[in-house]
Amino acid sequence: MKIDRRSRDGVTILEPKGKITIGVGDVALRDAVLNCLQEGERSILMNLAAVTTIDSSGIGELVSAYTTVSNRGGKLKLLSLPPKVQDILQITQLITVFEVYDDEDEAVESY
Amino acid sequence: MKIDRRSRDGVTILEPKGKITIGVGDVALRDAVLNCLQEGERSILMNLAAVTTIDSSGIGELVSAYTTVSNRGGKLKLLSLPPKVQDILQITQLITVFEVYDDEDEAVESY
Amino acid sequence: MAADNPRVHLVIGSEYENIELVQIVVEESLRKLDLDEEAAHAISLAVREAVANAIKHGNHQNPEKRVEIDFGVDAGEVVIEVSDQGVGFDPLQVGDPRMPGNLLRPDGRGIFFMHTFMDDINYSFKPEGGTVVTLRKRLASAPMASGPQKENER
Amino acid sequence: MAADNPRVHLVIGSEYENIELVQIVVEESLRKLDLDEEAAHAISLAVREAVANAIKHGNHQNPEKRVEIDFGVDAGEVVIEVSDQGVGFDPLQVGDPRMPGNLLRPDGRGIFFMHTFMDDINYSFKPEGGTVVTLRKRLASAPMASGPQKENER
Ligand SMILES: Nc1ncnc2c1ncn2[C@@H]1O[C@H](COP(=O)(O)OP(=O)(O)O)[C@@H](O)[C@H]1O
Ligand SMILES: Nc1ncnc2c1ncn2[C@@H]1O[C@H](COP(=O)(O)OP(=O)(O)O)[C@@H](O)[C@H]1O
Repeated sequence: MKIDRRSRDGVTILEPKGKITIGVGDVALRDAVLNCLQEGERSILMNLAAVTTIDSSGIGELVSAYTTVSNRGGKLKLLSLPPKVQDILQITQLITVFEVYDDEDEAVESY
Repeated sequence: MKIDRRSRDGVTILEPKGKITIGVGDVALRDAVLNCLQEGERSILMNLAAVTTIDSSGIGELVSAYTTVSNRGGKLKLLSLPPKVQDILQITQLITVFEVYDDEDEAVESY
Repeated sequence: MAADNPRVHLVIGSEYENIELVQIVVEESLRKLDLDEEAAHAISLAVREAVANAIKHGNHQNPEKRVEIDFGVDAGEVVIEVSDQGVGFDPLQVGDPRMPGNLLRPDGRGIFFMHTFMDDINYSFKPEGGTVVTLRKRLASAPMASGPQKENER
Repeated sequence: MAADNPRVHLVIGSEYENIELVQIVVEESLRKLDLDEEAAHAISLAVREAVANAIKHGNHQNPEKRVEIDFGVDAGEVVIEVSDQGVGFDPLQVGDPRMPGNLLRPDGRGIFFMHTFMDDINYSFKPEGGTVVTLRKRLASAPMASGPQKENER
């Protein structure tokens, strides 16, 4: 697991690559989001395009990240869900919680 | 395991790809050589460039093929040994048994 | 246990990194069964959850404690058993993670994943302690459990 | 058995195709140890030979009979045990495949491969029948067996 980070028009875009799973990816994801918050970022866009596997812990981390960012007055949104991640968010009904975009421009403008 | 076969100036070139190991590659190799002999071919060049793993059964099949072809008045020679196969032929002292070439032109002309 | 094919059995210490090992064994074992990619991924994810629970809740990540994974095909079903050395729990106490009160919880989706991705999951508890979860999925080509089962001969 | 790390244990039926499964478990387990590619390949080949012998000579390819592979790191050595349910044999009767009379034989190179690729191999035989071959290879960074072994504390 590796998480790239870049900024665009005041939005921090996080791009995890690989597996977001228990013991590895989940911790990295949490750290990345906490770092953003500590640096004062409040508009966070998580691009999931390069995520190959996500387990229930990974999904749990996404939810935690969402609530943590919201509690600090920010907004975590999702970009480019791979079909398997999309399915899982559907099944868990978390799709109703997250704001999801397919297009980065659109996502960035939405903040 | 997959074995390509082609002819050049009366020499049959066999090109096994992948693993020559017990239960899989070893049998395929034996069949390929027996087919050549049945069709009357006596000059057989085994190009090992694309062999990724060879075990003691695979080495045994090479030796069997060598003796079978010799007994029918033919000649089995080897071409393009990957370093790991080279090492194993060295260690087993079979390198003294086989005629080995690095260059296909040279190998074909040698028959 | 009745089995058409010999089973594969794997024992690991209770460390999350060993989940990858289980994963590749399951994936390699499934490869021979000619399942479609989606079914294979579903099984693989369910096993991941079962092993994660065994490591986390069963064995509390004590690397000395063992998680055992038993993999086989039985009467046209993939059957995987995951067992730990924990004290067990009451599966009836586990809530539905889709309930409004649970939706934003960071945990509580593992067993739900197993249910979703498999045809059947079953918990049992060893007398000496330890949870066993049995995961089943029918091979697409296999008849339903109630139908004629020509493979089911012993 | 004394071990620095928890061991991985794998049980398979006696079919050659299961050698691939053993292979990937060994390779995944080695990956964590940061061995160089050559050492990893050597171990992997030696295990392949041990398992092939267990399936062929030990269990006569009876898929009901089990081959067990135990993998671990012990005092700076990779230690792999492969056991079968056969009747054993006398390792002293096995000749050197490099002898002129053996050089053109199609078989008899498996144990020689294990010797060549590992630092040490040892045969033992279970009282109830069955061969156990123990393969050892020192990790490059580890001290020799006779040197100070700070990891070897128990
Ligand atoms: N193998 C196990 N041993 C003991 N308790 C378990 C086991 N598996 C699950 N549980 C219990 O069931 C609860 C729900 O599990 P699960 O749905 O996987 O969600 P999570 O693991 O995120 O809590 C766990 O919190 C735990 O209390
Ligand atoms: N696990 C085993 N059980 C019984 N006999 C064995 C076992 N391993 C090796 N042997 C005996 O030792 C001989 C030499 O083995 P090996 O060097 O691996 O060569 P090969 O397997 O090609 O014969 C075998 O032919 C067999 O008789």
